Amino acid sequence: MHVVWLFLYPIVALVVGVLFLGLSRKVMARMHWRYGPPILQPVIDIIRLFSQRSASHGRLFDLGIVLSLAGSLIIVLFLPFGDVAPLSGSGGLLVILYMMLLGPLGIALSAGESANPNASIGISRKLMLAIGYELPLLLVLLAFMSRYNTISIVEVVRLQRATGWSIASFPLVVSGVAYLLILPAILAIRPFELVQAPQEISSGPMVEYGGSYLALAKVQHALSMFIGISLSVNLLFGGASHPLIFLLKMLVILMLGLFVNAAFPRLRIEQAIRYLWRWPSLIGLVGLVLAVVIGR
Amino acid sequence: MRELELYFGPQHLGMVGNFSITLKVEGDRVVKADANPGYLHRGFEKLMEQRSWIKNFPMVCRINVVEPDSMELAYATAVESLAGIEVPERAQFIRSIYLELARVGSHLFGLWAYSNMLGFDTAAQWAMYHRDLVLDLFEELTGGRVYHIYIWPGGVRRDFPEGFEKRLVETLHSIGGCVPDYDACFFDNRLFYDRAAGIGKITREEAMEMGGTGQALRATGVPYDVRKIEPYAAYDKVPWEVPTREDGDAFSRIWVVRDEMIESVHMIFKLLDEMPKGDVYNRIPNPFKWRIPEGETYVRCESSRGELGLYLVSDGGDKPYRVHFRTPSYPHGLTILEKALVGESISDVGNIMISLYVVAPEIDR
Amino acid sequence: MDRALIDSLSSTFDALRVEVPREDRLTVQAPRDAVMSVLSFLKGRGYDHLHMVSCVDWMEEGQFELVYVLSAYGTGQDSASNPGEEIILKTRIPRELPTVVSSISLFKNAEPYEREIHELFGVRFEGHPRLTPLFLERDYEIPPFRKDFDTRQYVEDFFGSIPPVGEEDQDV
Amino acid sequence: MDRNQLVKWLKAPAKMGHKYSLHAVYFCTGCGIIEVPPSITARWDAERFGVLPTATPRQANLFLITGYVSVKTLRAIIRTYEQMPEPKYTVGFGSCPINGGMYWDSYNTIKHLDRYIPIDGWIAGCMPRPEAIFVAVTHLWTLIDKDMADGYKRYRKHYAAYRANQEKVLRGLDWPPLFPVEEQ
Amino acid sequence: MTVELLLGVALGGALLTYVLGKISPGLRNAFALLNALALVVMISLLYGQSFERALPLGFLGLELSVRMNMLSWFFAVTILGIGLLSVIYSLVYMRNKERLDYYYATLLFINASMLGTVVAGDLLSFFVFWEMMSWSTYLLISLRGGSKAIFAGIKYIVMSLIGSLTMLVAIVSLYVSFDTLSITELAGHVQSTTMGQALFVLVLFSVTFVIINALWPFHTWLPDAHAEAVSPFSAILSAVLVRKGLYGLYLLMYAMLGFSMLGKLAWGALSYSNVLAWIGAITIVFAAFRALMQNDSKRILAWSTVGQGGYMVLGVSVATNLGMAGGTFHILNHCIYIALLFFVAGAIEYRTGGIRDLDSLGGLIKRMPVAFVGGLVGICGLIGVPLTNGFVSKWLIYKSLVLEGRPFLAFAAFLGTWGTILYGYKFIHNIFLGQLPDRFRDVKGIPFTMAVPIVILTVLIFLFGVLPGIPLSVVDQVGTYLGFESLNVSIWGIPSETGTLNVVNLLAALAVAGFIVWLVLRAIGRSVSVDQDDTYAAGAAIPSGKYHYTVGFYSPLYRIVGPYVRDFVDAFFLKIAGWTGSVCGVTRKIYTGFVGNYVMYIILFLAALIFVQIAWSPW
Repeated sequence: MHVVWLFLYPIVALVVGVLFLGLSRKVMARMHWRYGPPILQPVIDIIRLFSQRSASHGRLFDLGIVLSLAGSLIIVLFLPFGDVAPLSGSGGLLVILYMMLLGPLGIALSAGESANPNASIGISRKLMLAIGYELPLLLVLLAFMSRYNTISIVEVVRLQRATGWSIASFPLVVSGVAYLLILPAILAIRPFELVQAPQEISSGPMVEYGGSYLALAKVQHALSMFIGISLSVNLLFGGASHPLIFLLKMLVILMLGLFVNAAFPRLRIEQAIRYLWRWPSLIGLVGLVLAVVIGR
Repeated sequence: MRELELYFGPQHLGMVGNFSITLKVEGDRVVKADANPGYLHRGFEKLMEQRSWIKNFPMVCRINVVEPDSMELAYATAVESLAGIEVPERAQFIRSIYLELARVGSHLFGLWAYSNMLGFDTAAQWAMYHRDLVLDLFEELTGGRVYHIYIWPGGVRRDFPEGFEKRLVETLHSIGGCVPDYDACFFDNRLFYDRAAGIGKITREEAMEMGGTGQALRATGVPYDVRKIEPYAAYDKVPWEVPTREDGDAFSRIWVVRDEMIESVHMIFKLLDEMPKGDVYNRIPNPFKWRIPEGETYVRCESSRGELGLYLVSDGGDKPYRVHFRTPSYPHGLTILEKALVGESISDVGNIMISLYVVAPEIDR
Repeated sequence: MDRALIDSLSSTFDALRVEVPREDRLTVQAPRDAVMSVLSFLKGRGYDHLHMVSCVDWMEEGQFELVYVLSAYGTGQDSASNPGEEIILKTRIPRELPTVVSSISLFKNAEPYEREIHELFGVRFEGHPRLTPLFLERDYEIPPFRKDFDTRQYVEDFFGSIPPVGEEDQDV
Repeated sequence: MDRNQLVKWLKAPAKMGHKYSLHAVYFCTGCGIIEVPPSITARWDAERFGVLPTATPRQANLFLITGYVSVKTLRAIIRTYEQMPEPKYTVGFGSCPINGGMYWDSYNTIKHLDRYIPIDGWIAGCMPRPEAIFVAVTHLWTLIDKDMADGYKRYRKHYAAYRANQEKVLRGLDWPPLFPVEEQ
Repeated sequence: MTVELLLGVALGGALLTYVLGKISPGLRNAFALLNALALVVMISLLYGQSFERALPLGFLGLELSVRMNMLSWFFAVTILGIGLLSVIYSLVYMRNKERLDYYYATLLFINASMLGTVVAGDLLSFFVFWEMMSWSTYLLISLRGGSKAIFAGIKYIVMSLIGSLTMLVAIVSLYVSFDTLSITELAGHVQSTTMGQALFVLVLFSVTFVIINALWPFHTWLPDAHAEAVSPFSAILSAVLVRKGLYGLYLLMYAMLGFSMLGKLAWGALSYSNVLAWIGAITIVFAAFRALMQNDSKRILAWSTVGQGGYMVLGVSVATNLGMAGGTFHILNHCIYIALLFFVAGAIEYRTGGIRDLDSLGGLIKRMPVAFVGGLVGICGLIGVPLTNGFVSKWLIYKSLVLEGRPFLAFAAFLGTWGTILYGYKFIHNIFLGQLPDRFRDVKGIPFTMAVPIVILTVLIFLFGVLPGIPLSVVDQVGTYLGFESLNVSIWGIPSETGTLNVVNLLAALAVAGFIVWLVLRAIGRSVSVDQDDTYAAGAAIPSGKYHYTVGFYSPLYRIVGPYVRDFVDAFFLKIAGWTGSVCGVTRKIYTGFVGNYVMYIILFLAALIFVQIAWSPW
């Protein structure tokens, strides 16, 4: 069973991520008073993209995108999905945190190779945004790690079975709020959709991606959405014992994110960093102090 | 130190219209901006010299696709003033209503462009939907969605159809009923303020020095509006206000646009109440043999983007001798924009451009 | 139109022809050398809004006529100028050697207008910082807005000479 | 999805993918662009048909040339078209790219766009309504089905002639040929 | 094989190199290479040995001794390994430069003296070698000449002298109390000393070691020195010389004072290791953001050296076997990747005609692929991307910090890592990616002898990243030597209850996923190669040579953090230096250098003495 899940789980994540992408397009369309595309539209797009003859800017252009997608695919293996967590024995939260770096790094290398300043600006925004939300995120994760005294995410989920959802337990609720405040930045939705910002820098890192590269980048985007949401379900909402319940929780968070996405314009990168380093970080700090003090 | 040159447009999702800005960039700051127009240059004024007076009506509206109606008005007034044609009063009222409707449509288009630029899809989609309702009215009135060719020397082409006034009022009410929604979602949105306040700031002196009109000037506190200072059509028949704001940044400009839209809608209601009965056009001589006496004129009117002027010269022939449009986007897009962009962030290039409401076709002509 | 303005205009400058075609309009015909001083005089009198700079090609007379349209913003405290009035300042320059002093130092927005006139009529503006092409991609032998440029002939000659491509497999 | 569709999907997924995911490169070449925002927004919603504007030519497979093409724009159009990945489809929107339209005697607009880049279909009218875009899209679907939307193949086949025309109008292009130009 | 022989070969080799250089440059190069190689072979033969031996020569009645144990061996191996690579690298890099005899001799001499510090068995020889190291380093920093290099050298030597003096005071104090300088003997005696003296000695020694380890607030010499030195020497400086400070801390904290004494020296939260840890944390964050602001390739690396020192100190000061292993392993890792990065930066400098300004480069991946791979892997190691060696050591440090209940320190460490990602990517992007400027179109690849060290180090980073068990077993022996519990290490990582690490699983998963994705890309996707000029520019042809985003790569971030990360300490020190300078100026007015004046001063002084004696007769 273990081995089967090892191969099945990334595929499930991929399918769910792509479906979420389609679903979010549909839901956004309804909020715009539109009919919206079919839910399977991303699949059609990906099929179309794979059949196009794309332009390649060199070997690193190819390898970067492969690294990015592969990196995202294997983080999934470290994240509990219901009771399934095939590789969680090989590393915990710290590894996940570091592996989440491979996706952007791959895209960054690949886009950098395309010799387009729009892509470079997009990457620099991505990295700045990352350091923007990493600061509160680290405070939040450290609060969790200190509270549960483990760096294994499976343990975190298991302990929540006993104590209830983290978001509903006292010292961690503060960190939970901070986490929810930065979740849009992690998912790169508006008001933090400034990495691609098509109206400003022509879709940023994606600017030279066409055909199969864009398809892989889209899949990677879907996966990173899956990872972001799944991480928050595991950390805040107690994970789930059954994959279906887990999916349901993810869906709820996705919907919340879409409402935020529909209601805000995009920020400038400076404002985004200022915001992230102000309230979420402060709340995260309070949460960490509380977790350390009460945890003792 | 390597210089970085970025092209904003013509093929760019943030560029509304076929226009290009060459940006010299350091970090994410614009050091120097060069407007690069001409992608839409068709030599309009030359072409109009080749066509007879009446054939130029379909031509003239195509100068600006976003709001063709003020172009029609400017040309019609110029021709009327050269040929000495009077316009019946009902036609004046209809022209005003028609122009204000066009202004609402044009501002809604601008609102779409602006909110789309900021990544604000929801408000953008609403604005475009409401503009379409306005276009439906135009279609009913004139038969065309975009190009109407409705204003005619000596009046307008046809009277309001049966029940049009009622539908006009209903549509405007349904759009006006959404103003609180727009406010809640967009205009009062804190992030809109964050993105737009202090961006692309031009002072009153700079705006006047560089020939700014329209919202670009009104956002700096000058109530300069051709409709007030040299009233044409029926604008002196009803009371109305010129909305202004003081700061001269993108935020003020967009708020001026919003207030103007509301003011226009109110003005339409007032005009409808006051509208007299009667003819809507005076007969003109046989248009195919129409010669206009020698002379020159300069007329101006207030388009949705600012002051529109037309310098028209006739040598007594059946064609204009020289036509030259003073389009509002011309100083906005070529002089003020270059100034306003310097020192701003790359993120705000489109923001500033659309808040100045630069419409490329009327620059290039 | 303000009578005092007309009087002071004709008293300050000699060779001006001032007409009042309409109640709210003033047409001033000035010699080429006086343009800048008249413009600066008018700007000092509150006419601080340059609407446009235009050019008319009077081919038969062998002259270009440059047209400056001015009005007032009406914000200055001391100016008695009414923003509803326009002043049209005209000057004639020979068609052979069309040069005139640039008015950018007085009105910044004259820059693109003069650039455009330079491109479309071939008028040179002295002291203009960038008389680079504004609109056109190709260069034409005769600047296209001159009356002797026949655009229909040009279109027939030039665009007519470009052959269609791949006609033979269009009807597949 | 009915059975026929399913069979088609299984037989030729690439073709079907292209049909239902026509991403148009966003380029306001002329005044026709005024009808593109309505057709991609709430009233008409082109996304139902899978039509979306994209930021860069690399991501697109449909080039909607909206309205008259001036000489300066032609350069940008050729550059954009050449950067689109194959297969790619072009649709001329409005009368002007077909034969010059009302600018037939303008010295600065291109009269027959298909002499510079291959066009797969035209939408006539000035201004065509948004519905016309959908008619064009559905028509393009049938063309794709019948393998008749072969503009990109024609471009490859007659590249030398296209390039010659382009260079004649633009007085030389500042990028190297897309395909090796052979002697004909 | 004995340590004496090792030291003799090292020192003698340095001298002989100088002499041979006078005969023939080729001979000199060959000998320098052989010497470095021989030293590496000799030290690898010494693996696992542990002894201490008195040297036959004494000094003022003190007994000098050398010793060898796991700690010394660990440091000696890094010194000699990097020394060898650096010599190989220098063969081409330094060709056609002046004063090469001097350069090679000093380089080998520095290596020898560093070796001396780690094998010294008593504090006197430790001090002597330390001084030799400081002075010869000063000579090499200023090798290039020019005001910048001289300034950097003086900055270094002044700070280094302050460190030496405090150390000398501490050594004298120890000798006065215990009448011995042998480290092993001292370790026994110190346990019985008073708290006051222990603290005194601890603080004085720490100042020395913190200065040489370039921890905040004594980091200011490092960025200048590293940037101005020639690249092969920058590598030595950054990879091993700086870490002598950590060797000293190991010696001081664990070999001499020991846990019990350190434990006694704590007052509540204000314990020695806590203070040290916080200094480390501040160093990490501060250096990360400082590095972010730099635009000089070597200066970025120099600041990263400062920051990485903070990680090691964090690991060491946690004082659990996990943290200790992390810190020690990080020393090794850092020495590998920072040497690699300096070699890469040097290669770029070599091929582009001395350009280190990150704003002017770009697109070099097409011309120097080997340098790119080296640079990328080095940066990945620096960041700690999984499957590189840096990841494992950082993981150990983080984990120990989290589990020891020090989340704020862990936070600083994490934040520093994210800063590292930003400047690391900037380094890669601005040099290698983007548009290749026209003037670099004809740049050639790296010469063979410069490529060899780069390739070796690249392979090592991967090897230690995938099979961390190999170096960790050595690191663990260092830990056990210092008295820590043995770590549970397997070849692929660290199994434990509170969170395991299994790098091989990670590698396998990544490899399989990558292979599948690559297959998909190859099998389904079709692509055509295009030139770098064929890229999106909004419908226009790209502006040649002006289409690379380099200047102000993170300018929004600079604007936010810029005002807060100014180097106040450096400014403060420079101000002090300025004051000192003016004071010296006054002195110089008195000491004019004329003999007559001095004679007059002496006569005046004697006259004053005589007058005092006559008047009050105090003595």
